[in-house]
Amino acid sequence: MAALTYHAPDSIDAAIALLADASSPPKVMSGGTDLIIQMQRPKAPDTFVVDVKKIPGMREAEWSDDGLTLGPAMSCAEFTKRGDIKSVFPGLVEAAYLIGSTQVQGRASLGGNLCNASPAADTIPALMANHAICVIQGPGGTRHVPVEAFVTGVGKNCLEKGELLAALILPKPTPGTSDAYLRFIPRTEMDIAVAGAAVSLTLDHKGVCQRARVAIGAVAPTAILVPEAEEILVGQPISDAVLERLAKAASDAASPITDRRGTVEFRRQVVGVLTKRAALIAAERAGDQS
Amino acid sequence: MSEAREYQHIGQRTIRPDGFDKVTGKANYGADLSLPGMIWGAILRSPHAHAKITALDVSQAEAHPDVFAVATYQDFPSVNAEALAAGTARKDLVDTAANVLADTKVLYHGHAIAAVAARTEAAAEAALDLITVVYDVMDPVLTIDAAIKDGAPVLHDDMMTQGLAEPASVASNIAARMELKKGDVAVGFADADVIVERAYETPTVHQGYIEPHATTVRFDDNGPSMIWCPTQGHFDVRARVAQLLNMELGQIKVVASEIGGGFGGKTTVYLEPVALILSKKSGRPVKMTMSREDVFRASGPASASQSTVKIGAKSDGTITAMQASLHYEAGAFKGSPMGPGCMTIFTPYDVENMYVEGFDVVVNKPKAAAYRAPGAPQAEFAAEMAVNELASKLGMDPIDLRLKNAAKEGTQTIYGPKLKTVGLEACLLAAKSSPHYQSALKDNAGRGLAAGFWFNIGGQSSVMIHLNPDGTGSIIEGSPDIGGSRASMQMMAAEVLGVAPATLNPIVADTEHVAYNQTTGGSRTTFATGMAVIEAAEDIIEQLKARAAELWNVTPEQVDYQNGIALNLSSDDHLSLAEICAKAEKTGGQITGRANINARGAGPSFAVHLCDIEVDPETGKTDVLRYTAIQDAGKAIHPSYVEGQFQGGAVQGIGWALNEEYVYSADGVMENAGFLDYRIPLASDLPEIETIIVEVPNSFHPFGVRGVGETGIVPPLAAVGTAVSEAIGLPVTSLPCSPPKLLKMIMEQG
Amino acid sequence: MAVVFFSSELENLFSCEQLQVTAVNYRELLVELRERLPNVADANLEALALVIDGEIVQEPFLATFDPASELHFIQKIAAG
Amino acid sequence: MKTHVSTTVNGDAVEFLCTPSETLLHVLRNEIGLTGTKEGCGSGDCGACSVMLDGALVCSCLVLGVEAEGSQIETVEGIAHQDKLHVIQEKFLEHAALQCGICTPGLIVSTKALLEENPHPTEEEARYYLAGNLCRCTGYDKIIKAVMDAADVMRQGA
Repeated sequence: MAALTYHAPDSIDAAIALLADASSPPKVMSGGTDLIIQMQRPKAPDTFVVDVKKIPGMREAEWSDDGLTLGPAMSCAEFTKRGDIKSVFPGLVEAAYLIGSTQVQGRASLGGNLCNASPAADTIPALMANHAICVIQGPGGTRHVPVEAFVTGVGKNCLEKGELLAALILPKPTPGTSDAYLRFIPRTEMDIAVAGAAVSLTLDHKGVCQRARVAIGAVAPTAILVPEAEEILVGQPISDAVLERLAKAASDAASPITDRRGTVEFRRQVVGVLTKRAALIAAERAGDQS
Repeated sequence: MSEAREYQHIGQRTIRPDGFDKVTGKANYGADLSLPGMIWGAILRSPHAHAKITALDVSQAEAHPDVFAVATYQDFPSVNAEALAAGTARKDLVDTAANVLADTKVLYHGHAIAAVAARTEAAAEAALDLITVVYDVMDPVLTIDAAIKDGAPVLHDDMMTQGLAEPASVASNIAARMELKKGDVAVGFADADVIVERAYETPTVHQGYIEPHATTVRFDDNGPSMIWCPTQGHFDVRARVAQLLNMELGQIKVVASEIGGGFGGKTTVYLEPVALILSKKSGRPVKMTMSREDVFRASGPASASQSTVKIGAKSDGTITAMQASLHYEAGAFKGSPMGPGCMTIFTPYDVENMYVEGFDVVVNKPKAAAYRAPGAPQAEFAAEMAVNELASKLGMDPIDLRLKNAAKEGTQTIYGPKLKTVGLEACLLAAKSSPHYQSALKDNAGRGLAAGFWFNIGGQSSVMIHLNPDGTGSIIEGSPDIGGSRASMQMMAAEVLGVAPATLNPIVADTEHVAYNQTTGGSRTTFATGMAVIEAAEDIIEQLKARAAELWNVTPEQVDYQNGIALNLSSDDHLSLAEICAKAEKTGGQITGRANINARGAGPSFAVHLCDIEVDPETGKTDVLRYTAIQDAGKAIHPSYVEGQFQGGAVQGIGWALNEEYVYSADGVMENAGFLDYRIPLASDLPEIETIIVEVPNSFHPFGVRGVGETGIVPPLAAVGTAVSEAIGLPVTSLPCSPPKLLKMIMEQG
Repeated sequence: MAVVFFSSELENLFSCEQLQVTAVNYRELLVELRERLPNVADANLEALALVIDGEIVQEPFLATFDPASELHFIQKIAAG
Repeated sequence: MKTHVSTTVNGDAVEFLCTPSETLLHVLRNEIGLTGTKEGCGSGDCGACSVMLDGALVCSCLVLGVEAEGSQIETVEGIAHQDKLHVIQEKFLEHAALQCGICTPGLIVSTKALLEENPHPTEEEARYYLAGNLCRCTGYDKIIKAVMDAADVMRQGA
């Protein structure tokens, strides 16, 4: 097991300072549910751990006029219990609820799930579908990056040395908007997503789609947006025909691999099925909103 | 003893005597013991699935200041070149040694090569990097097909196939062939109106006990050395370690800790002999534990199998012939449960003509260990799938087809003997009238039914019952309690003695405090150790009568004993067990009852399982909607724990059928060596597991007990497989029924 | 007289499917088989269980049976 | 280099030394000697090491010992009051909800968390909440019956 240096700073600035002049490669820890396992692997490198859970605000979630500002270290357990959030972003809350077991949700955070940048991360597609913005702070000050630009590859993100994810901003959706997230796993719980799909829709009072955003996971090196989704859905009522076209678009957008969890063919097929099913749920919810 | 009897305690649902410690965290399991001055052991494991070890250098590790001892294969004094030449018994020992620490070859990824003991767990792990091994890497053999094809790399260049008509002259990966026959299948198939024939395969699976292997040992030159470990058979651990280290049985004391699941996987040794070598060399107590990854890579598993089955029947459903060919993966060393597979496959059927051949095949995977009814689930999966296909071809109800051909008292089995009274027909009738079988099925769902058989065994058990001066006492037994057996021992002793169960404290003693007991396995404990408990209690009753006779100054013949009370037949005097114990001092000292038996007459247990499964046609995902397990218990001593055995076996079988499998890379590395990707069933995956206890008493047991532990894992594979076949309208031939596999089938069908 | 039935491999080894024996216990049975059959030494019968009228006896050394008994040698059943 | 940590375990003030890489599970078992918390996988997949950390149900194998500084920890050893079992423990025994018992401490801790969070769970809610607690012996049937029965009794008690 790796030798480990542990710090739990009580301010963002202290954290940035630690990260900026870390001796060994620094790792930001919130829930630690991925990090601690990685550090226990044989031959794991020595790690300089900066635990951000003691920094004020890191585990809070507050509404403002431009939406929800979410502390990236808030545990999924706390997050999923927030009725005010669930009523606005039910799909995102579902995604958080699907991460691991109750025990893992007691530790794991949306920020950690995002920074760990697993292709199969459940909350990343849901964050993308909801236009989430990453607030990054570092020695050079603060910058805002959309989630889809934050993740740069398998296990890679755009954080520079000394930077950390300080907050996530979820813009307040317009009336008639809702979301949904579905994933496929062989069992009912505990597994890593074999494929995942998040859909956010805005419907007018006639049920015609005004706005649509679809992101899929575990079918490419990173979660990806389905570009054709908007043109397929916008201006249309949610019909079976439309959903079938959406499913095909999602399958076509996927570039999956075969591994112990699923095959290329299986992932491609199933991500389409999940996308249309998620769209249907999001549409029903949006209908209730408008 | 077929007549129904009234019992005071047997059949009640008492609270298990070991329960309090287990719900409060006080119970001590394999990894829970630490000793003063204890150091930690760690094992270097092979990064290759198949390779010759051309050089092994441990000198740097030995020289490290944190390191107290290093162990390799060379530390097994009993295992050497002469041993190799000394015949099969020795060869088994050599195999055990070479599995515990590799000799000249590593035969699977994760195969142990050397061990280090150091001040801390972390230091021991770190010191492994100081050991250098030079490998000559060979192609791994990962499937039965790859192992038996011409020119396949041979794992053991001295292994000649046993059981051939003509002795083998060249080494191969086929360790043994077995053949069983009854009647003439050629005649039987000629008489058949309908014939089904199909090939099936099952994956490598793991017993999946939640407690990893662990041991704490202390070598002692002056007294017995101590081995603390979770095992199903501490006497067999003692015997194996003694053989490997050339020690006398009396030089080793094995304490069976509480055991966190075994299912057959804790009937052999892995860490214990290595830890004792390290303790001897270092002069300190040594603790070793396996990680979950080690457990998957280097312990268990249960054999993967390939089978072909052919069954012929007349149009009225009379089965005229059953034939099968079975291949089992033994893993790295010979000894898969191919034999019991051949013996059990067709035992639920009374059919004139049968033929089975079996092959034991070595591959570059961990050496297979026993797993609940070893060999039977793989074989009976194939047979029951084929029987269900036959039923649909004949347009017959699968229960009616089985009733028409069901094994019963007097049925000649393919392995020879005729069955005594068995409960298969009773289970089939119970299934037919069950609420589950009567219920309607929902869309996209299928229903599967399958039967299962396991022999059950008796064997040696030794028990003592000590009574205290106040009439309380202790039951000293030697069968590790893997599922609540202490409760049934307590109940059986209480039933015989006519006292409250709670007054008798059952203790699983170490190897010094009770005579030899065979391993807890083969569904023998409640049957055989129970028999010993009953005999020991009867021994006590004789002594109680004699003591009472002394107190009344009459002959023992004038004393009767009923429900805990001795009666003077020549007056109306009576004394309770406690009153007699209180006066034991006057009548010759304290009272101990004994029994050392080799139990005969284990009664086979048949089961029938029912399963409803829904399949999502767009994803291939399965959902178990309803499940019922029906099994003959002979007599249920503690119904809750009997139901628990049915349910546990059923769910392990469901996992085997739906999602569990070892996934290997091309170079022989298991890719899912953890509970994240080796997917055992979760609480949320399952419905209620309904149970029906059938009681057809075993005439050889005083209370009619049959073992129930193993049969329950036999029917689920085909019950689930058939339900899935029905749901998707395509025959399932390969387990597990994983979603990618099912979706492929569904889409190819279009 | 009791009858011993030999299945498959023993049958091949002894070229005999069944045999009437005068023995009334296991020890006599082994002696009688060694006298009357070929290759008994190769069969390692001591390692097998004896089934007496359907009752599996894992360790038959002390086993007795009566003249009407049916006897079978089978593998000892080890199990999980 | 070991770190000094002050924490509270089952209501008692506890101090221990550990290296930053040691998990809370390792500390509980090997430094503090509370072996009721079991290790089944060391990767958060089996739930045998479940404990309450500042009111959250967690796998102690996924928590660093150093993180426990100033925390409140509750383990299986803290659930019964001397010899008086908690209702959940009584129901597990009554319903024979354990066979080998290795998963039981984790399940008792998780069930207590479930019923404190949701006193009226449906059977399905209980099965999903406890999905992270693997049991290989029982098939979960009797565990779920014990949990639902304990919920009833606790509601009447409340």
